[in-house]
Amino acid sequence: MDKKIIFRAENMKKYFGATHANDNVSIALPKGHIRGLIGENGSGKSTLISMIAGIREKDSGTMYLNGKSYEPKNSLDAGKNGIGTVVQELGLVDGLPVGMNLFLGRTEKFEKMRILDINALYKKAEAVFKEWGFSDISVKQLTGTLSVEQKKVVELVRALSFHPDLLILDEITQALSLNNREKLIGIISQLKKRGKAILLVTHDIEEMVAITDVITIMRDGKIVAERDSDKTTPDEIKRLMVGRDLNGTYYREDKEPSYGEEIKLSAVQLCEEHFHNISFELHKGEILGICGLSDSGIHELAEALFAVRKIDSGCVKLPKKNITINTPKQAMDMNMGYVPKDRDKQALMVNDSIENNVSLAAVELVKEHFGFLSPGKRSELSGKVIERLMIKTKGPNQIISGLSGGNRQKVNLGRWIVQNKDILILDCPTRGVDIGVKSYIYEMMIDSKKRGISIVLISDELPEIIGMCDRLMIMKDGEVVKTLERSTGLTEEAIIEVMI
Amino acid sequence: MRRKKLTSLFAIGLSMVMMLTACGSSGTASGTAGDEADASTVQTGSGQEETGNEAEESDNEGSDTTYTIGFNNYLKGIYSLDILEKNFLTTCEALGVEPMVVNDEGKVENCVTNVDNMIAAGVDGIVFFGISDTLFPVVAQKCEEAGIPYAFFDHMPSDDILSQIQGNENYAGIAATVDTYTGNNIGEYAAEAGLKKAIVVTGETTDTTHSARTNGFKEKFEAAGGKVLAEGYGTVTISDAMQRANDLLTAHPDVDCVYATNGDVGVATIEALAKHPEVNAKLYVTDLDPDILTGLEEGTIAAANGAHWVNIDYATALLVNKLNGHGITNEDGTPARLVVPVMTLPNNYVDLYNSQWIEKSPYSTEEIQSLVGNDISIDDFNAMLEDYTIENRLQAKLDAGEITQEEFDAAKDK
Amino acid sequence: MKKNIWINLQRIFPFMGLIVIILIFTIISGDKLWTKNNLLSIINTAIPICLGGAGMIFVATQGSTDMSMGSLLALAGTLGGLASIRTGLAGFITISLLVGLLCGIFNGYLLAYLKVESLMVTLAMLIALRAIVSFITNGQAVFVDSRIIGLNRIGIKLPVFLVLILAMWYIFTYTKIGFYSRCIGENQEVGRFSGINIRKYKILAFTLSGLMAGFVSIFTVGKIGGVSPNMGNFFELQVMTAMFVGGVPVTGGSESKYYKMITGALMLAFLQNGLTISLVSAEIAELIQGVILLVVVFLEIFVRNRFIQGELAKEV
Amino acid sequence: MSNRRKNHILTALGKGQAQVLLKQRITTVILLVAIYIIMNVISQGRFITKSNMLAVLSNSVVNAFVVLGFCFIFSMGIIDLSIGAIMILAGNIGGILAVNIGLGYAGLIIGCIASAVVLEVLNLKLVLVTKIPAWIFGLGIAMVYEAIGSIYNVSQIAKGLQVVSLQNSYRGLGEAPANIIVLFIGIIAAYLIFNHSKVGLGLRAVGSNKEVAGMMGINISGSIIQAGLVGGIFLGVASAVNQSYAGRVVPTTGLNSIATIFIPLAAYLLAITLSKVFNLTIAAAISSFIITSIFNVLTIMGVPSGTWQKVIMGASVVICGILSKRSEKGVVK
Repeated sequence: MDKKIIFRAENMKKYFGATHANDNVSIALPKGHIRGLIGENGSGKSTLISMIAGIREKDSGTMYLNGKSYEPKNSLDAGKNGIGTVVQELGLVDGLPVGMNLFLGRTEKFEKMRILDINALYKKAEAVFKEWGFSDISVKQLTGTLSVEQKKVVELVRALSFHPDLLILDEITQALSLNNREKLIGIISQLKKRGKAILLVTHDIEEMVAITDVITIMRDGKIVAERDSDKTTPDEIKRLMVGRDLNGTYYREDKEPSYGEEIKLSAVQLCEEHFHNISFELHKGEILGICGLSDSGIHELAEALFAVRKIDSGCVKLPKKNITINTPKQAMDMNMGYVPKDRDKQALMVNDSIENNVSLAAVELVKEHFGFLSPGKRSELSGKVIERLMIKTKGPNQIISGLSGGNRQKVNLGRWIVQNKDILILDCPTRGVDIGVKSYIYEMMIDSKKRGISIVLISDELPEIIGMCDRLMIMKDGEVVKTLERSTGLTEEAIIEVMI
Repeated sequence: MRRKKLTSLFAIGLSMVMMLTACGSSGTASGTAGDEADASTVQTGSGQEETGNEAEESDNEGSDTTYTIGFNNYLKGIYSLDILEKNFLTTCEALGVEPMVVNDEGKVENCVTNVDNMIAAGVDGIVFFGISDTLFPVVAQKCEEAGIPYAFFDHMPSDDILSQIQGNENYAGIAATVDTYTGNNIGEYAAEAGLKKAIVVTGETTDTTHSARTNGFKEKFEAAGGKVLAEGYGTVTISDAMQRANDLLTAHPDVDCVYATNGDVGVATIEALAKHPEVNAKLYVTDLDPDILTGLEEGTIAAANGAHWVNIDYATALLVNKLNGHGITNEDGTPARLVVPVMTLPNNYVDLYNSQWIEKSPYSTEEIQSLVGNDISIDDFNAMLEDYTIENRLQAKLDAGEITQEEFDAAKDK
Repeated sequence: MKKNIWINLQRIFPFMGLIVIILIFTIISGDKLWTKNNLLSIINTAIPICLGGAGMIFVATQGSTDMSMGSLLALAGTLGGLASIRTGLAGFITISLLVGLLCGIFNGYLLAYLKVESLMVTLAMLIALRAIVSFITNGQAVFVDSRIIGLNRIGIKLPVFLVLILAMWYIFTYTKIGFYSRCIGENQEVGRFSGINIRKYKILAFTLSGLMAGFVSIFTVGKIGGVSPNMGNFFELQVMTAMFVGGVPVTGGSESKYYKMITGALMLAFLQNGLTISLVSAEIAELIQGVILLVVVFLEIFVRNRFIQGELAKEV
Repeated sequence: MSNRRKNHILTALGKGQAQVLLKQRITTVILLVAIYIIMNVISQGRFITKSNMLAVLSNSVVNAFVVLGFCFIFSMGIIDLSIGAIMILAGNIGGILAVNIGLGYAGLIIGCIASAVVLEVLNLKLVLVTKIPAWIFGLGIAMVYEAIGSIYNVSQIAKGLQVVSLQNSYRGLGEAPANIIVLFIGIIAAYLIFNHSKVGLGLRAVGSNKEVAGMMGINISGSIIQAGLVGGIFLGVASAVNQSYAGRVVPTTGLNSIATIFIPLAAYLLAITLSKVFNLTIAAAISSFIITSIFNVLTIMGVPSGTWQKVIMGASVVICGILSKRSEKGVVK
């Protein structure tokens, strides 16, 4: 490594209680280098990043930036030192306009005698957005009114506005539309040319292999390997991450559609702001995939199927029982289950116990006479979930926030699985979970299918859709543009072409 | 880090100081509590009501035993109620009894709870202020059950209620002002002055004192051919009352009479009137507190009345007599019912009133003591009540050497 | 061995404040605290707070605020009292409860359907309902039947109280209503995605709160011997103090436990009674009450953060 | 909807935001003016007169300052219920300095502001250090402050006196035009601090999202203390004006001081709903004026005070709440 090292961390250690989140981690990033950092959930990569970004304090270890000792006090300090970060933990202040968010904590240059020159601030902010090619966001707009993607863009621009020597991006690409993703990749290569370093985290292994120069793989708080991106394969990286061989693929092995004749659920002419005239039928034992870009209306459709979202016209029917689903409660009573997209904000009470979270989805199941929610049944049921999905926990009273992302998702999914629901609506069930859990979730899906359970799988991950579904519907701008049957001929390229 | 430590030290220090103040005062309180315990054991030792009287009489013989008398302040921070408390404390000192004061914090429920608490704390008797008529039978019953004597002060319930209580064994009597009379008094006074259109600035609708005064005023004023154009109810804080008076004066600029039903409201009304030069009205106020006296002196108030809250002196005396086994009764044999007259203060006596009523106590220790004894009857009380006029009280003060003849004469001639 | 101490300490920990207060007053007040009369007095103080708390905890656990309880109590009592003049005891109870119920539903409706913030709605109700009471009573007290006053006798009150408090405990701890309320307080969005009819349960919480205000009004009318326009003044603040001191979080959620509310109510009752019977002068009593409340809450938080959580974390 | 289209609309919204806001402002103002004119007609022209409007404005000054104080303190997510007690104490301390010590206006103003600031900052500091939830802390400390005031009151009563009264001196601050001038200075100061100062930025950032603001390098405790300091100054001014206006402020007990902030609290909540159209600080002044007007116009119209006036006020608050929620779908809390 004869190139000049921009950033170096040595022997980083971090404990959470008894958990060794980072154990003697050392990493060095030279100039003009794009580094990928990958590992399962709980492998310690987020911890490492947050220590570099100044969000968490390290327990021990040393960091050097441009040869000098580097001890960030907070994210702002990191930025001032030349490390810009877009991290999951960090966000934006919803109650402030975009421009103020951009310069929050470093407004000194707009101040005179503690009075802020707001106009100068906005002008500067606008210039910064323009500089990086994101001029379509108004700097005076209240941040709370932005979409998730727009917020990520603001975060990215804020990180870039520090003119960082090291840019850290933690799972940002998933939130971006294809258009902005391309822009981002452009920015990354531009920075590389200018001799900056980039540290990139994503679960999309293919993407990572394509973009980065070197990939560092972490497991159990340690760095287990470093591989040059052009000399490695996604399979090797997967193996290194999990620490064992994953037998080939974890998707379905059959290549033919297979499902029963009976129609379990039919959607008739569903219309809403985000989608129009959606009709389809879901058969017994079928996995129906719905894919599209994030803003194509797929997530809204999922909400509408479970009646969480009010539709303007059309209806969701259960033909056999001749019932129209109007409320989520009715859907639950009719043996439907729903795994929403945002696990921590929509699905789970993160500050509550596993038991309560499981019971929440199964209130009718644990209810006895006089509305008695039997504690015995509740703990039995949650015990079942823990056992069946092999959730790593102290017990049913464990608070969700103490679980890793993968285990949280297991709770989220497991509470429906153990109830033997007829219909499952799964919205991005594998988002943000590591490969181990991912393959486990696929196993559960295949198992459910075998037992005749019908599944609607909503996802923007194409390999997953191709690998799992009997039929798949591709949505674009709120409309179904194409429906395909499962076959060997399905390729990502073909689907992408329709999607965009 | 260091600053943080300093702040926490400061916080701890502060709470320590607070705790110390707290412990200090509770320490003294527990001291008196210990003293009281003796008295209460005597009391509880006497057991049943029948024997209770005998025990009390024997207490009386061994006159060194001090009684503890409970008193409820409905809401600390209201001047008139606080003055009642002050007079109670002076009377207790004069009569050699130990006071126990509770604060009902402006909650009706607490009036009852605190009677329970006082009984539990082992008081020998209770003088009770009933903010609501409904409280009288309830408190009477509680005291009867506990076997302790009780008297009422300041607020006079309806005759109906009183008759329910009068037969009770431990009931010592009542000394109160009738708020309706207070209002009547001003109403008549204003009507005599030839005033025709009035507004009333008053306190909360939920406070019977204020509504009774308002209604009393209205009754007499309208009977004499006047008209009450509006009544301004609301909180009694000066700023709120000022706003209220202001609005009322804007609405009715043609009034010639304004009645403010208590001291603070009166002060506020003076201010409001000053801001409405177009209104030409005479102001009448109930309650003789220092600010009102100033107003009288300056002529911004036409007249003010009040009883200077001496009713508590009488009520306490009634109770102590009862404790001594010598209940004061009316001529018909029922426990004493004393109506404390309202006096209207002409502005020439303001100075002397200030020095003799406000700064000192209206009654001397000897005078209060003269109300307690085995030979005292209702007539003695009534005689003293009849004597409760400005001139007679000042004469008494003169005789006692509290004021000089010159001062008295100067005031008379003003 | 050491582990057990910490676990046991954690178990009695929520009651530590109560124990401390009882100990302080047992020492200061001498033997007066533990006399029969005084205990009855404490029970009498605690009963309305517990009952009010039993209703309000549903609202609090959803993260809302109910400021209107005191005024609502007064209105329920007043209308009930007026009704009782013609219809007697049965009418009194029915009307009181009905008024509580309907006002609760109204509060809930404004909150759930018209999306007005709970603090705003109930603050407006606090002012408006009290004004209506003033209007109805015209500032005067209203007398009621002696049988109604008799309802306040401990022989009747205590069993009714126990039944109610147990029923509410059951509803709060073991039924969907309580469970969903905790969920709404924890994360309303999760609740919506889990099929909870948020509006329904918000209205239900305020309804229960109103209904309990109705029950409290029945005893309050009995306690003060009739209807006084002033009754229930600041009752809501007392109930809130009890709940929050007991450890119910202001933001609601799964940490809202029924026993915390009861503990808080008892703490308040012992504190107020203890200060009075210890013959502390009234203004000092308020000072001490404030300081003790703050110190107790602080110690609870401090000890929990500093010792118990630390020890438990190490144990894992 | 395509991404591009959505972005386009949002951009339009951003650029057109000023116009939309202006339109909303004009509508609101027209609506308010219309209501005032209707009220004036109903009250036969006695409502909108120069002297009456001046009186209403003058009467709303204290509430306006209290609400401005709330804007700084409550916006941090700290609902401090002891503010009523603080104001009573501050007023009395100011009064003592002005009259008993003989420092005059300087004593009154400095005494009020200094004590309000010290007590409020002390509150916030203790909340931060002890981590007691602000609600319960406010209740507890209100008892302490009330008791301190009450001890002073009792000592005065024992001497046959009442708590300090300004009598006829130093009353100018509470009267027009001085109080109205002070009000306008206050509103401008609040506006500048809230929108154009570092304190305001920190306050808004922390009030909206504590965690993120902290990670972005905003000193959270520092911001809270600074906001409390500014809020304390406004509360202090409110106490000074009130003391000068009323002459005497009597300490109360049993948490009755909390009742004194109910009306300003209603005005504050109203201001929050209006803040979608106006800047929060301006909205604070407007809503205090509206609430004062309600009582004024109802009195003029002969609506019984204490009963129906309060019912109507309660109803107006709720209706304003409903209207503001109808105009915007997003729920703030």
